[in-house]
Amino acid sequence: MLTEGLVVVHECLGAADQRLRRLVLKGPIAKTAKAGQFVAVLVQDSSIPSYDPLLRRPISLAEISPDRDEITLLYRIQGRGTEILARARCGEQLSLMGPLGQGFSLPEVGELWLVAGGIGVFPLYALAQSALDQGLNVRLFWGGENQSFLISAGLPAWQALEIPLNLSTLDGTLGERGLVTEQLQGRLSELFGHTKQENTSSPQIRVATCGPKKMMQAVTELCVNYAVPVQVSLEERMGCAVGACLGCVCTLIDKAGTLSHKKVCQDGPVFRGEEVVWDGLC
Amino acid sequence: MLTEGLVVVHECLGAADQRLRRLVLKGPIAKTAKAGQFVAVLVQDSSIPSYDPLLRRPISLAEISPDRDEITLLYRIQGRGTEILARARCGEQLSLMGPLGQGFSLPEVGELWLVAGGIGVFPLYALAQSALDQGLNVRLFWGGENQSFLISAGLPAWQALEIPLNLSTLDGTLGERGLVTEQLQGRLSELFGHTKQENTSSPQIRVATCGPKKMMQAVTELCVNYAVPVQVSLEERMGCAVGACLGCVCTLIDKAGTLSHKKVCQDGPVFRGEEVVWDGLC
Amino acid sequence: MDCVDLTTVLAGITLRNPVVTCSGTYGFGEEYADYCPLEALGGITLKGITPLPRLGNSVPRLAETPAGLLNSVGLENPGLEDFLVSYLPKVRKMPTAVIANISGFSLEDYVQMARALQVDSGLAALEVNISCPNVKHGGMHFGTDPHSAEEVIAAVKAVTNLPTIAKLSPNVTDIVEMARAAQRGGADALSLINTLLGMRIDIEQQRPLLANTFGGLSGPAIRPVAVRMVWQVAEAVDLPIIGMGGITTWQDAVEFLLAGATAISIGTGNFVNPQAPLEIIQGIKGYCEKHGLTSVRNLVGLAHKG
Amino acid sequence: MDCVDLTTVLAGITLRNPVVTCSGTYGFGEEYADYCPLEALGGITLKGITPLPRLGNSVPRLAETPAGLLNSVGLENPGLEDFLVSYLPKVRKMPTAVIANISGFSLEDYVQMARALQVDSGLAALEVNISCPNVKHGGMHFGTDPHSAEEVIAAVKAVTNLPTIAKLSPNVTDIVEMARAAQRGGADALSLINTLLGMRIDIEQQRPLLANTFGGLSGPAIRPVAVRMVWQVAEAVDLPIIGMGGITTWQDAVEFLLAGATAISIGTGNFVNPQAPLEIIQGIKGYCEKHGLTSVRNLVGLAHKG
Ligand SMILES: Cc1cc2nc3c(=O)[nH]c(=O)nc-3n(C[C@H](O)[C@H](O)[C@H](O)COP(=O)(O)OP(=O)(O)OC[C@H]3O[C@@H](n4cnc5c(N)ncnc54)[C@H](O)[C@@H]3O)c2cc1C
Ligand SMILES: Cc1cc2nc3c(=O)[nH]c(=O)nc-3n(C[C@H](O)[C@H](O)[C@H](O)COP(=O)(O)OP(=O)(O)OC[C@H]3O[C@@H](n4cnc5c(N)ncnc54)[C@H](O)[C@@H]3O)c2cc1C
Ligand SMILES: Cc1cc2nc3c(=O)[nH]c(=O)nc-3n(C[C@H](O)[C@H](O)[C@H](O)COP(=O)(O)O)c2cc1C
Ligand SMILES: Cc1cc2nc3c(=O)[nH]c(=O)nc-3n(C[C@H](O)[C@H](O)[C@H](O)COP(=O)(O)O)c2cc1C
Ligand code: FES
Ligand code: FES
Repeated sequence: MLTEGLVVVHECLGAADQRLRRLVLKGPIAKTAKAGQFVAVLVQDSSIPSYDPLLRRPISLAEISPDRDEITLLYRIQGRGTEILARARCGEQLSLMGPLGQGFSLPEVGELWLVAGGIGVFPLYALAQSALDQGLNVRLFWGGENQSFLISAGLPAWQALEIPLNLSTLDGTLGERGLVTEQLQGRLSELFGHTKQENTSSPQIRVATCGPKKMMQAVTELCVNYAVPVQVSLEERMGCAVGACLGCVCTLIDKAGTLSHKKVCQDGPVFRGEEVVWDGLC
Repeated sequence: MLTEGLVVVHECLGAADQRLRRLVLKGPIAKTAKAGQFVAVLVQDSSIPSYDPLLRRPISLAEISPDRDEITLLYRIQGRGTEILARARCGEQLSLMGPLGQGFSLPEVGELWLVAGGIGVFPLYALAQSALDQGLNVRLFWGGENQSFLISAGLPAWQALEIPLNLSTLDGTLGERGLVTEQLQGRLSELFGHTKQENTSSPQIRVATCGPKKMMQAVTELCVNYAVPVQVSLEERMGCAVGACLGCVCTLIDKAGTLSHKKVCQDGPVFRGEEVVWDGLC
Repeated sequence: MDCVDLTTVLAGITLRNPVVTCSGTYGFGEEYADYCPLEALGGITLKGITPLPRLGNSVPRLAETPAGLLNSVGLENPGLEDFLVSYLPKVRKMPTAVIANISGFSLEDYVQMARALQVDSGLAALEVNISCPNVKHGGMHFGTDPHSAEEVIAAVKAVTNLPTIAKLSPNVTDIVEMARAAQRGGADALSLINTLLGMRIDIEQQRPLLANTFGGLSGPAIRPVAVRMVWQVAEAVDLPIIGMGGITTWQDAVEFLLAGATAISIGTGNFVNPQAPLEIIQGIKGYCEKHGLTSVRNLVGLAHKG
Repeated sequence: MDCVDLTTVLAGITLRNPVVTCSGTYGFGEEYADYCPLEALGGITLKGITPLPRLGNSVPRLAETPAGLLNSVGLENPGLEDFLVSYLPKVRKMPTAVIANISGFSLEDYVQMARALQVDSGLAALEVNISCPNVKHGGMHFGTDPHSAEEVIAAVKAVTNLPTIAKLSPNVTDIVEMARAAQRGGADALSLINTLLGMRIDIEQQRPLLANTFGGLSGPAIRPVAVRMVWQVAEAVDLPIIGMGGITTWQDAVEFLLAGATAISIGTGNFVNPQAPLEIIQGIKGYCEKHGLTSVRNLVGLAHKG
């Protein structure tokens, strides 16, 4: 769907030096969207069309409020596209394509562990909300640079969900010092012991992860070891965002060992972790 | 000189549908500039550099206030460049090159007739001010589409100068119906009779003109007929605006009949009308 | 009467209007269905296919450049067989003219595909891509050597009854020579232009940004080159042209028509605005009305007459 | 120690830094003096000259395109004789390396100019423009045919003791072949690239926007093509390269150095920001510091090694 989103909130998220922004858009997308999907935003300086940047920017849905017809996008200013996006003012309309992609699938019952690296936490918030609505137990593992980052990037909102949080920072200023995967590993081995197993009698756990590729790969390896199903949300540079240009492929491998390409925009961005070929070359 | 101009006034000039703007910039240019010179303005949406449009826009100085360090630019929104320029807000800095070009030369004594077509009147205002400061008699011939245009494009400011005005409009809604050249012709023949002459005893009149090419050509032909010196302010698409790219040439012919190219940006934009080859091909 | 006839005729096919979409940017015709109804379009061109399936190049495959896009998809496609089985049946039902695009690494490749694609397949025409710059061997050769170009077009013509469109590469010294070669080979029309070969370097990583080093440059940046090539070929060769390269607005489209294109095609522009084709059709219509033209066909090549 | 050696050596000339300005965009060296002190620059390249004076093409000569500029100046210049009398004496006093740029319509044209321009003229080098696309006869021929290119470079080399730089046109099928031809002719260095041939049509007037119909496309739009050509030539030919085409920021400049250019040249970028050369020199220095490089020469071609 090509639609306009009215900017109702556009504000700094947390400390200014984190360059994070919260953008709330009013429009029809909220009615049909689900967690893990994204929109392709035209980043342009107002009404005068420009080719600079040329392409739309994919941004995940961090919150979906069908009742208020609002979606929330959280993003970091990292380049030209987001820098221009950051200038949109309240009352302006942004051109959006979406909701795009397939999103996460929720288990019927059991526990959902979210594993986030850095701003990979953003799409997991919408997922946490749906999971809680559905009565699932949710736990967040989240690693970031330092305390300032975690607080800026939405920790208070996560705390408000009243779910267990396992936080790590690289410098130890909040939570444990180290990587989020270490906490995940700790928790997994607490539950399942130190060896690989297919113990179906232990709690029904599913993992959903988003963050740097290397981190998601490590998360997937851990999960595979413990036979825990894992969904990963991939990122790739996009052209069309609807599956038409083949710009955004990732490589999957099936049980028979056959490699295939899938489109992150249309078949993803969420995939089963076990199927992803992480080094990407084929 | 490459310098910044602080936007101190940026407002609609006259009726909105005329798409005219008045832009006052504070900066060092006012100290050295003279009437007929111009600046090359970088038209960009604020701080994020863009290549769209790529080139600066030449805009004439419509008012020069060295005491307040201010220059005034008047322009019509006609394309992408001016549309983007129109978005500059008070308090922003615009990148300017200038003052550029040679400007008008003022006679020591006598009468200066300004002949303007449409928004060609803009640079003539600064010229009128200098001429009046110098004690010259100034008269304006100005033709435009209709009353609304003339009033929007600065008629009140001209009236405030308390100089004789000969106005024409195409539809007769203000001044005489017809072309500005008809009024000029009328006035010239009143003074000098209907024949060509080199009557040096009649009042010392000089003409300066700016407007559409065809109009300036007609003005020049009239002036040549009556042996009245005429300065014309040419326009041409510019690349560098400093004489380095040869993008903006015009063709001149000297008394011996030799054709040469001059750069509108560096040698002009003001030239002696008699020397201009109007059809431009050589 | 301000009613404008938008239909146009190209290589014997009548198009509802002169607005087509480019190969490789419009998938197999279904991906943009939510954004732009197929029945509104003059036609669509399918993703390029090859005899065997191809996984294409590694990612990153895309990089933005000033007013442009580099891509190095590398002709990823399901291959001829799967195309015939899984895609062609849908093509028959599409409410617009569908052009297949074929790429190959040898004369035999092209012949094999052309033989399998005939009028009864439901296709409107065959676009022979002799210009894809992403494939290390093959593609470039046909696209830059006039003799090979002629040969491959002639071979295709010999085995298919579909109208044949030769899609030319801009990465040549003399586009007119290539167009003439395609004409000698029997091409019914020409598509101009494919992408310009370009690259970007990631200055932090100190290596090429695209996994494949080089990519094809498309988008508004290349429009002046595309318009020039359409103009040159229109002056020299008597074949209808589908003009493409950087079209995002109706003004761009009109520029190509005035330069001598009979139809125009939108590629990268779809990514920016998935409704660009619709807006462009409306814009062309409005332009014709404003200029008192009763048929869009009257626009074609008009700027040459001035 | 964070001191970076910016000097670079090109065709036997030592440049203060690798930042030069492009022929045709920097006049005869004085026009930008108020904006950019010559002594800060690695060098400047003068407007192209021909044996006889030329008035060039009619106006309009310039047209903007997305992230690009079309020009059809058509080699307007005062001619060799006036150049020697009126301009060369000033060149001697310029506090930077000055490169003359020569264009011709026959072998003899080039030879005549090369003969008149020797080391004792105060010039640092001679850039042989075999690529200007604006001249209806001559220019393109030398620039697109390897044999002629070799011949003209050899003829120039035979009569001048100045280092000779061959400036190549991008409007060719195979830039490497042209570079090799220039090398065989004895070129000491290569300038890459000149403008891409393009055009625009004024859709209201329904005629080409430039009086000359075609023009040369420069500016950021062509940068991906320029970087690609520098990369390809750097891989294949062992001559220093002056890289140019769309450089407006230091990041762009670094991209060319990493691709294999020994120096870079700024053309259209000066029009946007007349202090671009200064900012680019600073930016390159900062980049070297950040990456722990003691000499800018260490940057050259670095992206090939990855
Ligand atoms: C499915 C998906 C969801 C995303 N969700 C978010 C989000 O919720 N919040 C957020 O801050 N960012 C998100 N991103 C990344 C976001 O699209 C890029 O961060 C954004 O494009 C930043 O680049 P820029 O435009 O500022 O930089 P530029 O330098 O202007 O970007 C240059 C090019 O690189 C591409 N690019 C840059 N970074 C990335 C990246 N990480 N992934 C894919 N393409 C990239 C851009 O799209 C553009 O084409 C998401 C990306 C994808 C694919
Ligand atoms: C010496 C000089 C003084 C000028 N003074 C004024 C002034 O005081 N007020 C004013 O409104 N305009 C003035 N102009 C014209 C002004 O530069 C253009 O009107 C302006 O560029 C409008 O185009 P745009 O950028 O909105 O249109 P675009 O469509 O963005 O312009 C496209 C290109 O055409 C060029 N261009 C368009 N119109 C003209 C023109 N008439 N002359 C030269 N180049 C043009 C632009 O510079 C640009 O390169 C002056 C031009 C020159 C050469
Ligand atoms: C992502 C992408 C994939 C492409 N794939 C093909 C292809 O398979 N076959 C082909 O002939 N052209 C292909 N092209 C070229 C386009 O069809 C078109 O010729 C070119 O992009 C210029 O048009 P544009 O500037 O409107 O995109 C591709 C272009 C892009 C951007
Ligand atoms: C207005 C203009 C005039 C030019 N004249 C010449 C010339 O006389 N000789 C020449 O070799 N190149 C000439 N060029 C080409 C430039 O030197 C340069 O190769 C090209 O513009 C690419 O660099 P850029 O994108 O930085 O401008 C000219 C370019 C422009 C824009
Ligand atoms: S972005 Fe085009 S297929 Fe995914
Ligand atoms: S604009 Fe460059 S010489 Fe006048």
